[in-house]
Amino acid sequence: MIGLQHYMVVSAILFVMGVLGIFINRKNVIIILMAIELILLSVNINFVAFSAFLGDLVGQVFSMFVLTVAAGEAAIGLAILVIYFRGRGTIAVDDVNRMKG
Amino acid sequence: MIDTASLLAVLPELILTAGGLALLLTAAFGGEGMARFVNWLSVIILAVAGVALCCSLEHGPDAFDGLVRADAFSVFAKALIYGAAAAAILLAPRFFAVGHTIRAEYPVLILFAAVGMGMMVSAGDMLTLYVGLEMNSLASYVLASFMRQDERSSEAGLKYFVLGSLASGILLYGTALLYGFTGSTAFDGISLALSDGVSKGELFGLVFVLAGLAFKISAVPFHMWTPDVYEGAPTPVTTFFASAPKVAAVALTVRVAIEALGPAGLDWQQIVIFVALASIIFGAVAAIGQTNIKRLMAYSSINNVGFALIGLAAGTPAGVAATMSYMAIYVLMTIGSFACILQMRDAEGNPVETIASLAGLSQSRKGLSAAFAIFMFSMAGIPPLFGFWAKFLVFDAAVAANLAALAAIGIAASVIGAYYYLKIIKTIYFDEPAAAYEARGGAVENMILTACAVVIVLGYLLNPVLDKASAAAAASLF
Amino acid sequence: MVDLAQYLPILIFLGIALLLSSAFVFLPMLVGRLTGAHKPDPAKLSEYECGFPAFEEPRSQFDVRFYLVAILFIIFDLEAAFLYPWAVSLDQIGWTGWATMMVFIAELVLGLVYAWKKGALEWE
Amino acid sequence: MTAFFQNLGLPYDGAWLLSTVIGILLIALPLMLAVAMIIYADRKIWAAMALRRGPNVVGPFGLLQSFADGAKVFLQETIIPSAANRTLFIIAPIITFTIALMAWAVIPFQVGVVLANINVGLLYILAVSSLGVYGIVLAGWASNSKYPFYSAIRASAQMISYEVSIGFILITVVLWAGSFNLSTIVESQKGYYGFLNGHGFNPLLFPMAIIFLISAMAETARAPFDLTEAESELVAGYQTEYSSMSFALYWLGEYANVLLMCALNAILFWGGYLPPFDWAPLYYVPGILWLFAKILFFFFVFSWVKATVPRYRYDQLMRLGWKIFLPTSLLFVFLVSGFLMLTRYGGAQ
Amino acid sequence: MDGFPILSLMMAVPMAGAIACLFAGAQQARWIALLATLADLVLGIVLWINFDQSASAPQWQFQEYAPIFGRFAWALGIDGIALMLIALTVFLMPICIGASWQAIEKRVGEYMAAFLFMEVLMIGVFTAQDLYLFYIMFEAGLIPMYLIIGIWGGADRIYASYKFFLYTLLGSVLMLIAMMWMVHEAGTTEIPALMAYNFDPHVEIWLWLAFFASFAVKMPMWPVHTWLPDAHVQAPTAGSVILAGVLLKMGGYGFIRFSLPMFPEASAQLAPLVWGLSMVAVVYTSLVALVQSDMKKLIAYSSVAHMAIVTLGLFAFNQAGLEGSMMVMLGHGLVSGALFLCVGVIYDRLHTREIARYGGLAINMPKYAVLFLLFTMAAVGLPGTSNFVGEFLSLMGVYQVSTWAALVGTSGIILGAAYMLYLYRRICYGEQKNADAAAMPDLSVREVALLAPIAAVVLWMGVYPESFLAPMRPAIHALEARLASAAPAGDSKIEMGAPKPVGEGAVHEEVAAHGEAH
Repeated sequence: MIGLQHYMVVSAILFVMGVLGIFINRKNVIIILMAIELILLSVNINFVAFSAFLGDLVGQVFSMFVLTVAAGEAAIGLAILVIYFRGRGTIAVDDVNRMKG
Repeated sequence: MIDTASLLAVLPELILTAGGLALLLTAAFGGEGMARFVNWLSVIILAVAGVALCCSLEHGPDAFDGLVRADAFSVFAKALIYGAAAAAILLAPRFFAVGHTIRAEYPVLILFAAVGMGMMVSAGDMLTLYVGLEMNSLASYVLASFMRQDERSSEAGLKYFVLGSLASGILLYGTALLYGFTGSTAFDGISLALSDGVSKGELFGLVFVLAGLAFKISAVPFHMWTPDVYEGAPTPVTTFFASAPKVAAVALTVRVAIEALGPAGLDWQQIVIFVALASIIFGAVAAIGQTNIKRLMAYSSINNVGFALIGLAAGTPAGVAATMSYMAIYVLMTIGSFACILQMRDAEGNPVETIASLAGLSQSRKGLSAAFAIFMFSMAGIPPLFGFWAKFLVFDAAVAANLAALAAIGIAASVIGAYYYLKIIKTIYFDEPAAAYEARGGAVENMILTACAVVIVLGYLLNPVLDKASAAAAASLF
Repeated sequence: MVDLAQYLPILIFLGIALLLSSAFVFLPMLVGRLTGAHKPDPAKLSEYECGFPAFEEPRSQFDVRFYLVAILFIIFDLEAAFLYPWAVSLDQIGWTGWATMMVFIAELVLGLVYAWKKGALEWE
Repeated sequence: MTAFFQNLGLPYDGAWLLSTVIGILLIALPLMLAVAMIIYADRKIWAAMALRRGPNVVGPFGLLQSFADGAKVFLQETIIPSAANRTLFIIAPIITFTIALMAWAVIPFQVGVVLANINVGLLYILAVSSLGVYGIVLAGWASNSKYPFYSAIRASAQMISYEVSIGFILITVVLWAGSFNLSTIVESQKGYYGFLNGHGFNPLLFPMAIIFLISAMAETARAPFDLTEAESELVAGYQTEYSSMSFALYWLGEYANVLLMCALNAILFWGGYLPPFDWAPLYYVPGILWLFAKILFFFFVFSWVKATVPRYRYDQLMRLGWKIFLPTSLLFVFLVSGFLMLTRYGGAQ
Repeated sequence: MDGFPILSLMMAVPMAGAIACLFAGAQQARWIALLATLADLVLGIVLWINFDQSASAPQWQFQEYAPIFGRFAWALGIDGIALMLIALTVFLMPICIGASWQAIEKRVGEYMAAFLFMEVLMIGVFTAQDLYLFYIMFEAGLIPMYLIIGIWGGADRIYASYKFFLYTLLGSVLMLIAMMWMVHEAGTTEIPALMAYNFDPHVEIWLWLAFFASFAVKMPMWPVHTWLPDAHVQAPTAGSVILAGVLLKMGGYGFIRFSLPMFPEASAQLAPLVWGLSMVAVVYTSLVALVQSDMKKLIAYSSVAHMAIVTLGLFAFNQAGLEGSMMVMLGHGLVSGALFLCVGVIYDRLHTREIARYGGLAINMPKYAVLFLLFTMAAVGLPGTSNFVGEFLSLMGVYQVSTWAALVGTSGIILGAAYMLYLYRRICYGEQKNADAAAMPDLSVREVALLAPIAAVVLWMGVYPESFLAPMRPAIHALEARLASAAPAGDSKIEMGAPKPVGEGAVHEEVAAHGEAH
């Protein structure tokens, strides 16, 4: 039977993948956006799993809010990415370096 | 349940939201011509919301079944936030006028961010915390990239967005773990569950939550976004970032640490101490080599957050009061400093940002230089300026909580910080004039700057009031 | 707790559908090779164009308005996500619940009005 | 059916599995057959409206035309353009077709006859049909060719634009039915004014039914909203680079989706497997026939519109979706919920 | 004088002058500054006259108290020690203003404002009765001094200003932590109360070290003295005067007011450390002074040596040592200030401080040579001058405790004589090898007016030191009584010639004990 641990492990793996996706990825900012979504997804898995195992609805409500905010975040992220692209003509991660110090 | 008392308790947020939406429509229908009008209206709305804080306090402390707290603590923080937000709005038009990028959305976004910050500081539940945090963050991401044509601005927005989202993710992950192991997202519930020992899972959750919060307050080692964002964002936005959200995030951290994680105090105290010292030392050392003043202010803010956290590390009511007082004084200094920075313009009136361009400012702009010097000395914590008192309070709290060693290290590190503030004063006063400077500053900027400078110089007379207010704020957490 | 067994047929369906569609894709390939219909040449394998090689990178920049649509979609689709649970529990949450959701919708309508006024919905 | 196999001596699990698989095949295979037939019907209707004959060579009245076409593409060479992103290029049609099939898992054909009677059936359909965009975008992207790419972008923008208003329309229905379960929704349509079966007869929901019908056309990129393959501009849309059965899968998927939309129209607004009139004798006719009849009727409407209405411009399409349908459906969410609060739930307070 | 806030007034007058100077033109600013400092000098004289020197007088006089700052109060009050240092301050200030009259040409208003602000803070330091108020005044002095060195200083002013600022700041922040601890422990911020409080001996050591860090830098003691030569060399003349004359005394004042009475045990335990450092300083800095080619640097090193004598005397824990140290501080304040003025006089003429560039000035500047000689002699400690009294008393105090230390201290004085006389010889005597130097005019009236009063006071102090010792005596007695329990035994085995206790000694002690209870 699939227990709470399994969900937690999956969630942890996704979370780590997301974080690594942000830091290791040197190619494309879009991938970073996806990595962020991955992190939020892992959080949602946790919330829903805990919610189910605790028999408490709060976790699911929370995950609804997370979903919504994630969408808003994605929208704004995309918008910023678009204006960035229009200015610089590239979305390679290595090129995001106008400022140093 | 939704009842009238709850609604009255969040009256400031309601006013800000309604006002923000109304102004958004005004901006949409009125076009660019309305920008200045909207600017002033939004300041008025902030003022009205500020007045409504009294009403909020009356109907607190709990609203919406504990999801929202309208206690003295939140009122204190909100007063600061609204003030800082108003200043950031007032300082903007003259800056944006240069590039003809003045738009009515700017004050509206700040209003929405203020709503988010209000929710943050009066959160009584991880859910409200998260929603408030994101509301503030989303508005902030847009603000950072507000000058669309400017490459640095959009890059700042992008960086802020990516790392801010990562921070939210980490915070959320911690929240989820805390929820799983304590069975609650309410601060009370978490606190209750933690009071009979801290399990490993809870500890993990706690660490993640604190890491996420550290991101938001830009404390070392989660500070890396700050310099780039501060440098790239338009200067009025940087003013805003350095003041209001800082207060909100610090207040939020304090509330979470005390209200939700209070029973695990011994566990987080070490983390907070480490983060505080690291921030102080790193912020000071990294600031030394900077040539861009906004970047310097970024490191300065990292440094200052470290000091503010020392109050939290004490974990006592006095410590919390000190942290809040620190933030109040810090906001004054920051806004004053940025009011000065916003006046840094070459002879053609274009904004300049290098520290070198300040050279010999004292010979052409006496008043501005004096104000600049006052803020810098104050930031460095040199008495008799008010900035000293801020540091004094947090270290005093630390000493009272038997953290004298921490206080000693922290205060010794503050001397490193003094070095780069001195560098600015040196450039202004000791160096020979380099380039011509714009002859006069804006009236609004001068007004804000003068007001801040007067308070910084005469601040000690406010001590009784400040002490009382921050003590009341702190008392409401314990 | 929802009985996940209800969803088992869907899982099986997914398997069968995948099998079926994969078969549809891969079988003709096999058949093509067997019958000798499989005779690729460079011209055949080049991308479709009007008789001459493409001038530009096919995945070149496209109109930013598509992004706008995407962003608006995300927002409104999520609004709907909140409406679903609300719609089925309207009998329990009373006027307060109804009014709350109406305020929420009103705020989003304001957003729509703003986007409309700002020209985000204009295609020309 | 499980019981039947159990009687044959199978253990419960095995019996259940077998019956489920058979159920699935009973949906999937006739569906494919139906798709083949309605492609033929589509062409026939279209031809009739244009006073042409349509397919009439293969088989009696050209009935086997679709099968002949199928056989042809099956034997064709599969071309994968050298510039294409190979894996994605192959996966894209698989996704499209799989998804087109899967939505049918929750459609109730008759009282109690549904493969998976889940309580969020409508949400399931919404979710699965949203995934349809992937197949198209991947096709456009993987082709690495100009026309498919533009078409895919256009198609996805179009689909998501109409999905928004569809979402709100569904909410009005859900509000009225108080459930996401499609069977419950169907049952809730009984007895309007004592003798009519169908939300469409409700004055508050009738406009929604119309908008849903139009949105369904846009969602499936049927004429007059077939801008994704506007031949004069985009050749054959996102399928330009496809050939052989991969190409056919898009066609199959598209028509399966059209049928699904027709079925949804019938189920959500016009009583599904219920007879149109709440009159006892009509219930002797099996529900599945009522449903099929309704589906066929709506398919006829689809073909009719395709044959008679000129194609929209892209800006008109977007304007219709965002500026007319979205506000209208939002307004109706307000009206319907308000009306229900006043009449049905208001007293509960 | 009862109830009249003369101390606040003494701070308000220069404060008002400072603000006025900021907005005034150059010439106006000079006059405003001069008038303000003279007014303060008059107030200082009034203060001294009204100071109750009788045996039965309370230790703390002119007390003012206004709890307007929340955690701490505007609490002022003076004893004899503070009175003397205030007198020194108000006396030197008009002279500083006069010395800058022509030397400063750019940003005169700001310069004068900085000096007047400085005066406010110096008076504040010596009058503060509240621990935190003291700290604020003590630290705030950094700001005007930093600006004075940095804006109006010499070529290498920026480095010097940084060094001055950061050294002193680092020293004093640790003291702040100690102060916080003390306040939490004792529950009061009032200095008189804290002076009577007995801290836990284990903690006392740490507190003492924290205070030591601050005062040792300020003093400055070897090896943290290195900021001083730089600061002196780069500062404008008046800046050097005020630095040597008053600011350095803050360190000594700190030892007397805080380290010794608040932590007597720790002071006794760590006295060997102080002594060791002081003995090294006396010899080492004197030797360094001997080889300087820069006049200001030479005098700066001599200051370090003199301050080492002060610390030696302070940590002798007896009346002679304490009184001597105070006298050295006062004397050195006057003399080193005067010496810097003398350097300033010729620097204004030739714009160099290279000793080698001068010579034979006695020929063309006889008045200058006379005054310079007087101050040189005073610096050497010739009997009849101020420094003799102080050095003699403090070495006597030291001798009671350690003959070896006295020996080293005395050798320092001999070395002092060497480098001062060597300096004087090189500048005033010998042949006039440099035409520019030979062409320099003698002292102007203004310069005479600056130097003459100092000369008068130096002589007065040397001839009749009792007028300076008398006001301080009750405070010194009280301090000695406080230290009595911790005082070291001493190795000098004095049988005869021990300083005869002043007639009313016993009464003094009683009064002092009584005074402490305040």
